[in-house]
Amino acid sequence: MSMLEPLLETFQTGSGFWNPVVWIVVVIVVFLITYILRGFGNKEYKKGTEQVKSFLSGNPEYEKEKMHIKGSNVYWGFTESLKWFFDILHKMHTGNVSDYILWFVVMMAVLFLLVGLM
Amino acid sequence: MSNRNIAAVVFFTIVAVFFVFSALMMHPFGAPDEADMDDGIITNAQSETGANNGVTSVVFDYRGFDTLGEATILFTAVAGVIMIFRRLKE
Amino acid sequence: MSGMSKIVKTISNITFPLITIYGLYIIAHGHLTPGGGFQGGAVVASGCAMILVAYGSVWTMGKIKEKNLSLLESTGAICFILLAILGLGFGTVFFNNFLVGSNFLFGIVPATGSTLANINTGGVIPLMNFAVGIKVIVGLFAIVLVMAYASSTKEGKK
Amino acid sequence: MIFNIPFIAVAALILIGLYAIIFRRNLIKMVIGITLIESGVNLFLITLGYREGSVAPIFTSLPTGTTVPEGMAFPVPQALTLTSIVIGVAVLALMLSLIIHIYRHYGTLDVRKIGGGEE
Amino acid sequence: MNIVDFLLQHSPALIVAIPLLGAFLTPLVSRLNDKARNIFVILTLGLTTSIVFLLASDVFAGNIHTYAFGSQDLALPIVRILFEVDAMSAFMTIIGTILALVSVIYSWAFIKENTGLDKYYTLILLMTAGMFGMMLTGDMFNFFVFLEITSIASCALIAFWTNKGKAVEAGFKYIVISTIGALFILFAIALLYGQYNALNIATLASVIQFSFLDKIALVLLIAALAMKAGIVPMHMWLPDAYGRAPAPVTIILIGATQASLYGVFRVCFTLYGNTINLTPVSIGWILVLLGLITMLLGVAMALIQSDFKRLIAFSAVAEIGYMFLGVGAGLTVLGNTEMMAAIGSSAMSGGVFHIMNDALDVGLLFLVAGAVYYATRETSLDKLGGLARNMKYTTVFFIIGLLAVSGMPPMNGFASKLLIYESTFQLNPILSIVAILSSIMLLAVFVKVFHSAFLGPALPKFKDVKEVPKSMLIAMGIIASIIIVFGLFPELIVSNIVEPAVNALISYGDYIREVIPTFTGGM
Repeated sequence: MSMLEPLLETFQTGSGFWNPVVWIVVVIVVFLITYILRGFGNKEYKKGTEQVKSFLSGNPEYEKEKMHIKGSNVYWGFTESLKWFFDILHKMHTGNVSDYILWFVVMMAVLFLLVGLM
Repeated sequence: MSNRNIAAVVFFTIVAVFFVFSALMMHPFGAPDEADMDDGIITNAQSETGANNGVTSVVFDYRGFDTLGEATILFTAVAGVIMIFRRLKE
Repeated sequence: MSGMSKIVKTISNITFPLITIYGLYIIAHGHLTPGGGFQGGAVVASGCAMILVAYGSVWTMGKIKEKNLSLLESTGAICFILLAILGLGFGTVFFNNFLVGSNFLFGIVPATGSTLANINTGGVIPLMNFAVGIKVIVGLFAIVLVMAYASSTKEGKK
Repeated sequence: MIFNIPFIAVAALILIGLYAIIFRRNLIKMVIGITLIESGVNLFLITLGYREGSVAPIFTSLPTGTTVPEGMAFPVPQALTLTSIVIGVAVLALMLSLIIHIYRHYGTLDVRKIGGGEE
Repeated sequence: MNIVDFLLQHSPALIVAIPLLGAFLTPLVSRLNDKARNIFVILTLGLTTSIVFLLASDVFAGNIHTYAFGSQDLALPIVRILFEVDAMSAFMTIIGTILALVSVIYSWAFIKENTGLDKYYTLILLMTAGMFGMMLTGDMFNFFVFLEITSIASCALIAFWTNKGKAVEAGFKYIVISTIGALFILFAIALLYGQYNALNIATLASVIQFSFLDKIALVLLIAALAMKAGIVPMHMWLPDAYGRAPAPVTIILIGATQASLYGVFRVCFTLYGNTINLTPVSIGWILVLLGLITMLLGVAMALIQSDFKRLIAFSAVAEIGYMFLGVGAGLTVLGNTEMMAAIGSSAMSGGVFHIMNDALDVGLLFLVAGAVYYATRETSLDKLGGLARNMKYTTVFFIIGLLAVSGMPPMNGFASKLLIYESTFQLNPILSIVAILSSIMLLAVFVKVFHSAFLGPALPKFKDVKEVPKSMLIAMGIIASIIIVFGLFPELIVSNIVEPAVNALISYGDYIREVIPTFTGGM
């Protein structure tokens, strides 16, 4: 046990603490409680009936390719609402080497003005 | 003249001003302020390394590890060029 | 790139040995006169590049494969780093000039101040000069050869 | 300050190189700009090593009346310059071979035409 | 003398010399056959790793190693090249060696059906040696030389797949960026040399005056090294390079980037440690602001990427912001003892701990992306889908990396980010708010990847996708196990490895006094 002592120490972060082992124990306990509660319910699900089929509000089911949401469609609303911001970012990222060097020069100039003049 | 070039000219000018100022603030040409390291090298080069050429004694003895790195850089460049022009599997 | 006219080939045949001897002289006297492994190696490599330009890269590639060149170059590099490690073995630390003082090989310590040139000085420095010389000759020539051959052949062009 | 003409030349070389990199569109010209910056830095190193009326730090039959060490130029900056020259050669070889490949793939050397479509 | 003491005494040089010798020997060894070459490379790096851990175990015990090349005496003025290893260097070296070893193990199967493999492994070893040299050296010009070695080897490796135009172009961008950065670093070194006639970091730090030229040199060093470290707005080379390079190369590139980051910290804390806070505009606050911008823009760009590896690369940019935030917050209070004890030390231990966590997490994600590419020859998230059915182990590793990189408990990312949040909150609440926000967005980004690449219906075109070969699974498993161990026992790691590194950065006086015994100052 003395060898395990340092492993179980609580991680003091200066103004708070964090102990992963205790955290994992708590998570397991909560999971068990939920599982027990889940056991109280009675089972309604039957195989081989209409319940199994997916119900798209009466529409026919598409094939696999169409059903899968593509990567660039995820968060569509978020990117659409912040379009102005992302347009600026797109304008920033020209895949042009001399623009990269220009950003470096801009950085140097700003730092010169901030540090050199003082 | 596009926006990009106008901004580029502005910031480039700032950098240029600072570079020229730092060139003016350097010690006068030919009169360095500090010389202790190089004087020590020049004084001890012959007795320590046995080479009459001070530069070679610095290159291969005092800063020999830099020379190893430099040879390594040449090796790296050769390896990189040969690898870039290798015959790809069809 | 194909070979050049016969005049160029003849002239480069005549001048190539002279350039090589001059470069080897610079390498060998690196610890006494201005110069050293890199400078002399660059001179010899420029002579090899002249041969390459005169005879064309395809002909040269037929004579020398770049695989052998890279092997020779890694041999030079291994010699250099082994000299450094021998400093650890015979002396105290890496890059220790363990030959100075031992009057064995290049081991004579010259008198301080203005002295006459004595080739038998410098410790490991002349050996390192030779190793670096081989490395630079082969390395620069390999770079020039491979780039010339690649830009002369049509393979890969869109 | 008339004594600092070499340092001003260094600054001018570096700035010309930066200008070529930022405003030129041909890849070869950008590489030329990089080599200009590099030669500016090498010139700076060499000028740092100079002492008024000094000779090269080589003891083989010195000119008479040379004071050691005050009468000799710094050896270290020359060694550093040698290193940085060799480094420049290596970088130049690699950049040019990459440019050959870029030309094979894109058929152009215009910096705006390659690397489009990087979001 | 016994062999361990001998190795320990010469370890700073051996750590660089062994990979170099291995790199020079690789063309000869690869004449035999491929298996012999792979085993030789792995053995070389394994030997290096053991020496690194030997050195680190001694350095973390509290003594600084110095190694002078050519002669043992440290007569002033320092004319020889000096290696100086304190806890921060040892910490970075551990990261580098883990990444290099894992990368070589991963390469065995990943890179097998390509030509030019002897040159590939040679360049890998050279890159590793350059990385170690950058981390261990105590000499400014030597740092520049190793920086160039690393850059040249990396750019040749980024352009490894020369049949793809994008890869060659990314390699060209990287070499241009790194060459210009290195040239301005050399210019700054020359400025310092011309003033003080010294190249040794400790010697320079003991005599530095913070004159106008020193400010110019400081700005040049910080700007160039920050560009090499991928700080917004100079980060644009990073997604190209990370995204186009082969996956094993990418995770060594992470190590090279963090070596430049280490250069920034070394310059700010050690070289200018005495005088950094004499400016009215605090350098620390500049670093903190750069870190905030880096976090926000990196994660925002990652959100809209549709290419797997570019997305991870942008999140790597965001991760670098955390390190700048943590260490910059420490730099703002450098020299102020009670503030440092209250805020700075924990913030810096968060930032320094996050260096290692970022290397592990992002490295694991890149390895997973490489595995997906190996199995499906596809990196676009619009075409991937339903891979969790065929690639179970890879999916598990991706989940571990996802939780770790987005700072979810109980992974290691959470511990370091918690340190950063709490300490920067006392400095200024906005800092920690932005940090938490970008961490949440990182989770969103990787949930998107998880959904679109691994979940979803089984696509017909990926019907016969197999699990990746063993060596790649082993490589991913090593990093994943390290992540879990670090996550479960953070106190152990922080108190044994991170705290010494942070103290080495804070108490720069010891670093200088190791070489200049008469130096007074520092904590």
